[in-house]
Amino acid sequence: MPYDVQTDVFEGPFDLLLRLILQQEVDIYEVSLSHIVDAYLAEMDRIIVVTEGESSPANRVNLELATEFLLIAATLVELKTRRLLPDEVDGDLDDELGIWEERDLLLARLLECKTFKGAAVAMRQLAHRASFGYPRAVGPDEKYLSLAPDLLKGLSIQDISEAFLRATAPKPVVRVDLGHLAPITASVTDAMFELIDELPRLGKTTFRQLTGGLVDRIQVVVRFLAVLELFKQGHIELDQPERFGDITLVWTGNENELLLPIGGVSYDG
Amino acid sequence: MTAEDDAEVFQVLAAQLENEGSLSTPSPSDSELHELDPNVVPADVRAALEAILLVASDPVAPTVLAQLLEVSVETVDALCEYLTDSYAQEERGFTINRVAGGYRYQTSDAQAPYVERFVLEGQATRLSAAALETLAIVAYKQPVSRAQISSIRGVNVDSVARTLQQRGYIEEVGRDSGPGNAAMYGTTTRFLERIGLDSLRDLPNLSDFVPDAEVVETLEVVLRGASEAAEFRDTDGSAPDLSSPT
Amino acid sequence: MTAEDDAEVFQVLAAQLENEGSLSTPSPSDSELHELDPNVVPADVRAALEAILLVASDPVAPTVLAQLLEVSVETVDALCEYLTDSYAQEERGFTINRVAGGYRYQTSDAQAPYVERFVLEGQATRLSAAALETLAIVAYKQPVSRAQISSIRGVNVDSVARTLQQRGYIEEVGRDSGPGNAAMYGTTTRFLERIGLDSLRDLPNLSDFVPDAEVVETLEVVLRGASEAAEFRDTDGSAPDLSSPT
Repeated sequence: MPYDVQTDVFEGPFDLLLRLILQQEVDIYEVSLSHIVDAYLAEMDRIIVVTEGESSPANRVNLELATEFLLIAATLVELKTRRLLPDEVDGDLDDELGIWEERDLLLARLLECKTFKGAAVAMRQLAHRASFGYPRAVGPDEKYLSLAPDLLKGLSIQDISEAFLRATAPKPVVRVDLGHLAPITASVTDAMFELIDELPRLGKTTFRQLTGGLVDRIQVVVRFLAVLELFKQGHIELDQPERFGDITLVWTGNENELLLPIGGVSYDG
Repeated sequence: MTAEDDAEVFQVLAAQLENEGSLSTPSPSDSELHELDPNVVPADVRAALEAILLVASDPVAPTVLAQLLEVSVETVDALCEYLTDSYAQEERGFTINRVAGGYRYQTSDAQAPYVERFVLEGQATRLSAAALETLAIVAYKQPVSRAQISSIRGVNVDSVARTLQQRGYIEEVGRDSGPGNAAMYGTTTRFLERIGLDSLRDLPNLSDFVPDAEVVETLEVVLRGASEAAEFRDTDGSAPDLSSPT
Repeated sequence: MTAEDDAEVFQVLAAQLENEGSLSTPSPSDSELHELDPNVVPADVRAALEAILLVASDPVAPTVLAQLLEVSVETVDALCEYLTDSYAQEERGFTINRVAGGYRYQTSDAQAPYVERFVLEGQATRLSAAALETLAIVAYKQPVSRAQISSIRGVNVDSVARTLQQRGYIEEVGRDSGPGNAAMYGTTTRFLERIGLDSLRDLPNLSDFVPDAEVVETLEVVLRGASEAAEFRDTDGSAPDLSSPT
């Protein structure tokens, strides 16, 4: 059965972020990192409380929300800490621009999110107003029934069987789609765990060596994505001295650290 | 409309008033000349009766109406009679009829030609793909609830099922004994007649049905690509959600 | 009440009718008195319209009504408006509403409490905040993929999209031509009926919901805030205290 994700607290990390920011109706000097972190942690506690009281589907969803929310929280904290670090950014204009870009992107997303929140409120009002009028959907009296065009005209018993098979059979388009997507999505995570298992022992290696034994191109692609993800999370160093040359990987992370293998990666079409 | 017409209407009303004493409107500010005695039946009860009958797909028993409106069965009967009279007087396109132990709205006989034209020309003449699939599911899985059909088809089937029911191809054959007492549907004899079957047993056995090459190929692709997805489907009957790698 | 009283009422009405050409004031009203000009629209056309709408199970497009009644679309519109007004004046339990591209009978708002008691199934389930936001995004941005909706809402929307599809408010309207051939979603007629709009053009302007300058500024300030705060602290010479304002 379908279920609706709904907690009293919030409907998503953007909600929370928006609310936290907009509640800070103070001058900018009072905006403190620790306040935001504290507020986030308080919300986390509340999520966990909600989770404990719920049945399993809600559990999963709350975990999803919590994870996404962590991502936003991390983004914000990252933004702020990087700005607080003394002068390191001065040297690198690219980094500086990167931060600006990141911030503008976040701002744009927050504004878009807020816009649709407003539209949703208007939609609720419309739906509420419309909910008082119950439509008549009774149709003609039975005496007119014989007049109605026979909708089954020209249909055979076979048509009915085929329609039943169509209705109950897997929907071809969707299935083919997922068939292609499933190995990719499942394997990036797997590939990351394989690499986390393998890399600390190897210390330094090349991408060619890592993929030497692989047959399917898709497996190579998946490994490559896993490598990028590990790089993004700061567990490995990458170097490619010349174009199309070997890519060297150096493990710099701590294998005891628990990784979040998704890091916002979604390959959903 | 002219003042003369109004005068005529008034003459009728005045005559009725004298003869029957039923126009008990106490003052000109009252909104209705044809009102039941407002001391007995408030206007909103009359409106509520109209509203309930409007949405009812089957005749509503006077006892049910009496309960909903919190008035006596006699009042319900009087109210329906009053409404029928007033609709006739106002030359409305509809009337309230007492059939099969209950009241329901029906089109007035005078409008039959228009209704016939609408039934003939104003509606779809072919079953939509969605309706055909729904009909097929009812045929093979009856008795089956709308929720069950929805879960097979993955979309809401309420309006499609309503159309099929109105056209007399499916009907309510019982109620689910579980919570909610969902209506269970089956196909009608009309369906059997129109499709040319003697009985439901004559529906082709699906295991005999050999899918054509295209279907087989599609299935193969599917089975190769998403064997895990198939497991998932089996457990909850819905499309697999593989969009995020968690 | 006597016939003399009625006669008096009639005199008032007749005078008003002559002076103003219509009986629009909340004066003693008889439905027969408020009639469209019978030379323009015969009473039987009005009744025919009522009859057709009564048997229709979905909103009927004005063009279809015009064709069946052999009048112009404008006349159909005027007639429906007139009927809506007169039903309201007569405090009927029903009204004619324009929704999802056509006209339909529905119960009047005031009767909702009674109808709710009667209608057990088919009641519109409340839409969650998540569902409404997703619906809003689909309504304004259609065709739109689930990934696009997710990116706006900042959360995975797969389950809520599936629910909306099951309820028949959104549907797949095509496939993205890009890699992955993502399903693209749009809203349905059922959605329009649910929110009581005639067409998507009647949605409020999205620009009405763009946060005002004050909000934008607050957001900007907060996102930028830390750096300026840091500068401020630097000039202050003291160690940055992150937990309280300087």
